Amino acid sequence: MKYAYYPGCTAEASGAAYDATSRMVAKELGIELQEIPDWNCCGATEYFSIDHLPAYALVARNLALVDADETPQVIAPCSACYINLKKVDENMLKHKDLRADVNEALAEGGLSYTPGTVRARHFLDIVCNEVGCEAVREKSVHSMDSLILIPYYGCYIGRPEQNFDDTENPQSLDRLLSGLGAHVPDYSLKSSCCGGHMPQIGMEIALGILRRLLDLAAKLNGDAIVVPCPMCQLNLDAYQSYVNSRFGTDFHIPIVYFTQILGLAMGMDPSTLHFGENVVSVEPMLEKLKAAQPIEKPKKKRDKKALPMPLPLSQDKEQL
Amino acid sequence: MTEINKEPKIIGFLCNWCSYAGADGAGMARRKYPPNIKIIRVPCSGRVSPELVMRTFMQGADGVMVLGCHIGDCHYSDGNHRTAKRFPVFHRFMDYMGIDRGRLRIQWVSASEGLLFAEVVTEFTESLRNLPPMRGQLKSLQRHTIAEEIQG
Amino acid sequence: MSYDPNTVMGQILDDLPGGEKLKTCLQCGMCGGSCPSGPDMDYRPRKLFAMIAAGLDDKVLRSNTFWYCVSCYLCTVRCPQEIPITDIMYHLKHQAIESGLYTTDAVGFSETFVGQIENYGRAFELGLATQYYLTHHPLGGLKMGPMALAMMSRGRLTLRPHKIKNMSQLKAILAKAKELGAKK
Amino acid sequence: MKIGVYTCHCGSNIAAKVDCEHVAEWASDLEGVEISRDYSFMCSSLGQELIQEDIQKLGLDRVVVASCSPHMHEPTFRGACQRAGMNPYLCEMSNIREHASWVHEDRGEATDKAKALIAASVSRVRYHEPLFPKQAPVNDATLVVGGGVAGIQAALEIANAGYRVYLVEREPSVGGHMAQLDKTFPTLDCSACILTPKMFEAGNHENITLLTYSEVEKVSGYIGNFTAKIRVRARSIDEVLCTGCGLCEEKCPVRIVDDVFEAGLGRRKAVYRPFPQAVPKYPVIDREHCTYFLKGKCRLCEKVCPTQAIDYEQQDRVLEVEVGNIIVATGYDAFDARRIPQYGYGRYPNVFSALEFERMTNAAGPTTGKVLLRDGVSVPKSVAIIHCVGSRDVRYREHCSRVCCMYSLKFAHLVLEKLPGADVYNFYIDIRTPGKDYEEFYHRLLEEGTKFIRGRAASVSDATLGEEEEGKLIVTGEDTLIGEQRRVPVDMVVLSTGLEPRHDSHNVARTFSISCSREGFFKEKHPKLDPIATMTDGVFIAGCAQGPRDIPDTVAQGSAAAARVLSIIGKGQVEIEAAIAEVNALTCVGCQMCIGSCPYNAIDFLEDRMVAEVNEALCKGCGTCVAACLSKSITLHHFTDEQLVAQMMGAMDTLFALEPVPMEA
Repeated sequence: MKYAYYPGCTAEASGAAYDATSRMVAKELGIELQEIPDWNCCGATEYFSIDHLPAYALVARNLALVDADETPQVIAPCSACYINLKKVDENMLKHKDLRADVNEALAEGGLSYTPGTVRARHFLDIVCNEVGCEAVREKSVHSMDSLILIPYYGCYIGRPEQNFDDTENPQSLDRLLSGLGAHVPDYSLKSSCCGGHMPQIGMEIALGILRRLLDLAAKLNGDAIVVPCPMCQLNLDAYQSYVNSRFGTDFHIPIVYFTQILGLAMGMDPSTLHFGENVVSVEPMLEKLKAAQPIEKPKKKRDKKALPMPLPLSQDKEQL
Repeated sequence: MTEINKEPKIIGFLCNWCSYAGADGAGMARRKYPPNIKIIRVPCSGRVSPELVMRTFMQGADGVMVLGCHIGDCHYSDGNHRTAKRFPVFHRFMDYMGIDRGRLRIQWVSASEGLLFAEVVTEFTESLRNLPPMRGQLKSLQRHTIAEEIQG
Repeated sequence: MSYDPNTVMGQILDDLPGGEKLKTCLQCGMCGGSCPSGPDMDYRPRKLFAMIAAGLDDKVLRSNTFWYCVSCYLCTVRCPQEIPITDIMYHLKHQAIESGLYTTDAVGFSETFVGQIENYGRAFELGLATQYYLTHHPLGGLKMGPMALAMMSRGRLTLRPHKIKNMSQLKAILAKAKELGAKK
Repeated sequence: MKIGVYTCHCGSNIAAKVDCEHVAEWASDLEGVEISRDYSFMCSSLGQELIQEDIQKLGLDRVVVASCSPHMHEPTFRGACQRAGMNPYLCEMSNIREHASWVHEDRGEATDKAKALIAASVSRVRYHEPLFPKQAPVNDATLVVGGGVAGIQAALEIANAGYRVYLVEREPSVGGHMAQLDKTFPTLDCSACILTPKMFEAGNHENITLLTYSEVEKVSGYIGNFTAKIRVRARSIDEVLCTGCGLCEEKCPVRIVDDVFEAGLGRRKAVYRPFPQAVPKYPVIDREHCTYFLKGKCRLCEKVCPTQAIDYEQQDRVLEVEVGNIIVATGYDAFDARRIPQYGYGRYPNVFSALEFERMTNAAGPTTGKVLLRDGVSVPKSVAIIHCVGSRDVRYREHCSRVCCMYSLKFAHLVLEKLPGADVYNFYIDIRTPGKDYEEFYHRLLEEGTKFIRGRAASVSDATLGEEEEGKLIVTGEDTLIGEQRRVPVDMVVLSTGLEPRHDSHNVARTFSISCSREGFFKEKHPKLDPIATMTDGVFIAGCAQGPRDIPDTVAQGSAAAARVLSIIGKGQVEIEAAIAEVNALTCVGCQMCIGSCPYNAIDFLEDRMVAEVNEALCKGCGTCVAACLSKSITLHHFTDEQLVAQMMGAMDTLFALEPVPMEA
């Protein structure tokens, strides 16, 4: 499996751990990554709001730099990069005028892009749906059964439109982590927003949002929150102490990338998995993993008085 | 250079039960569409013989629409299955005659699809504007009087 | 009903694919109820849409609502009328800048960010933070100190910006795109 | 030939876009036109008299009325002609309202189009021939499909008039959704108390043949003379021997969740009656869950049955019944709230659907009428009711389900009645109370202290903050009246799920040759003036199968459908379509292409004469055979080649004549 690879700006700084472990995991899973030569920023959530067409041209330059014949799909580990690449490709395909304008701009740099030739994929999508949870499990050598892992997807898995996972209640990360043996509770805030750029423009709101996420994770006794997005990681990790001092809470929940968990499961040395870059220490989680005390899953006893509960839609065989 | 046809003339054969009612629905909802189509009511799209369509072209119609119920919803059980099978063959005949296939539109429009009807008619009318007038196309065209035409 | 193309509503209807759905807003409040940064907005999206419909353009463009939008798309996926709310927020930011009516300094963050991209081709987090805080929140920046320190000590903030190699190419592309965009 | 042309203004409906006076004047020059008039309302009695007078005084032999759709007024104008002594088939309509004035902006364009349509009709009507419909007797039995309150009402009305009714119900008992409800708004009378007597009457009426656990598989024929194939599924119970004592049900060891009658909130046995007042009283064995049918052993019910009524070998029966009319009253499906994940139904135990809550408050339901949380023990102190779940949302159902506001108010009342002091919140977009005494009920709820929050609830979640919220569900939303986000912690959430078409409504529509509207409810003949009839004569619709409505409206529709049927039965005769096909035996070459094309097998091949012949009783006049005939030997009366070609040419000639520029250089 060979894909083009778009690391995104965070790969060079705040999200270096994600980039590094993504590459390590990809190698182990037999995924060849071909980094886009001289890629540029995707504009994040800011550029589109300031100026429409340059934002499209900016992203399209990256798509134009992909050798579409060799790698018709591009992996982005960052959720924001992923939806920007996807949105630009899809809108250029849909809107003729946009396609013409963007290509006219690209031509100034000697480039062109035919929409539909490069499909953007999130790395989580590739791991869950191309490699498959089963194949990942086969590669894993350490069970995660001593850990309670909180799957936190953030906004862009399944939004703005349903793609590889559900809009409101995504499941791929849940399945991946349970497949590795971890205890994965139903984290109802799994696709809530992490605050995005709010720490920069409205700290009070950002802290409120983060507190809610951390509070529920703590209530579920999570040993770590597992994320597929560097923005979510940054906000939950770097501002956790701010939440504590603002609200008088005492959260110490490590925020780890799903690639780091995959690395652990596949037997990579923790010291190579960039845990040292976390602001909130990952040590307690790693200790627990070393001790390898499986968590006993509470047995479900049927309460005779209890009323029947509707099955989730996914388990209802009659609903197709 | 092809001549631009500003106002294409369109005859629509609409089945009474679905498409004609759908066209009524477009009216009840006041959905606007170009006035080029003139509707002729038939009991079923299966009633529309290729010959009838051909004669319509020969009278200088720039486009013909045959609209019926969706497959499975035919008022006459499966009369429209005949329509569905007949006209692909007729398209080949049109090729032979040198009539652009785009001049004949077969479409399923149900009684509740007034909006779809208006959309289809608008789109079809627009597409015909890009074709030259039929009348100029039929070099050998001899327009008969009604009586002559009916006598065959 | 048609709208004057010079109004906020008119511009959304004309420029934004799917923008015409704005006319179908039911004022149900699903967007406002779902918005993570709703509490600090001057008006929640629902109210903003009512104000747009009422033609209170000045008030609309001066509000902080769209600057506080975190682009989480929750309102968009939940809107019962399928109004592309997040895209409308982007559009309103654009309109606010064009008209010069914005009062919030959130625009500073976006502009700082964009300025970086135009100079380096990539985002440079430390530079972004310093530049943004120095110019917009000299005191707020102090509060960010501990976080920046923690990040830097873990190697997560680089001191120098990464610049792409072919900056001249990117600049040419962006310049052309701006020129084309301005024509519209 | 003397043709009269009548152009209708329809008030301003046509006249606003079509210059009717001008059109009428223009039409008077068309070939064969004796008189051309325009009039404000042709369908009025004065308008009709105008036509009648002209026929009699001027000796008209053809009439063209240019007005609305023939689906609207063709019977009207045909009737006028007939009263003046003219064969009704010599009248033709031009649709210049639905197909011209209502759909075109430009007055000139609409006027020109009207001219072309009228010219086409004038040209066509010259080739019309008088036709004489044959009469056929009406079978006075009626098939009613669906045993909810609409079907029961219709069946009783017809049966009480003295005619046979076959009442077919898919479930083991009649009663439908109404039987599941507890109280009915706004009077709060007990649903079972008012429905049970009607159910009993339907089950025991001498003129009603009740077929429960049955489905109609196929319908053929036409108004007055339908044949329906009904599959009566095996109950595995001998109805002659069974006394309905219920011992089998009591002893059955299998307990499964009852998704139908108890809406998933309660359980039932494998041999069961859905509820104690079920009609008929006989249980059924659910073969999908019965241990004997699954594993080959158990037979406990057989052992305990005092009358040896258990019959495991029973087979489905297929009945064929002949009826003159059909009423389809198949009801609705409740929206499945699991489709909206952010409301947490199926995720959080204490989120309930509306039907679950109905069963909960019902004294005969799983909690004997107590309002309890899912654990079956705890009593909620606060309840949030979320309106419009699945309704008024283009991603699910765009329509307003009409009953949810009112039943939500009823729920609020019931909570307050059963749990005084509880906090009840209604998250609503608009409170819609269009019914007698409905608004008054809303006012009563306001007095009772229900809290109303105007805003569609955004989400329900278990993400609580702080101790006082522990264990609660958090409902979030915008209170749009104060413009603030609200975060309401409650113990219980009830989702006011909307009404949607039956999941199989399209298949049912096909069975009865009727059609569905865009959203899937059955389509009526006319939304205002004929909401009961369908495009297929003799097939009527009633109740929620046609669209969401409450009980009084449903009952009214059931009665209305019965009235329509009774008027046809009372007449005793129906006219059989005269516009049918005929083979010209002189030119028929016997190729038999027509035979394969006929959807009704209505064409026979006469071996001796080597020609085809149309069976008049079976032909429905679709005309597919005409298009298939290679030797042009088949004529479809009233849609002959001559008529259609003349109509087409009339239009084309006018179009060319109206064209300002000459065509060819």
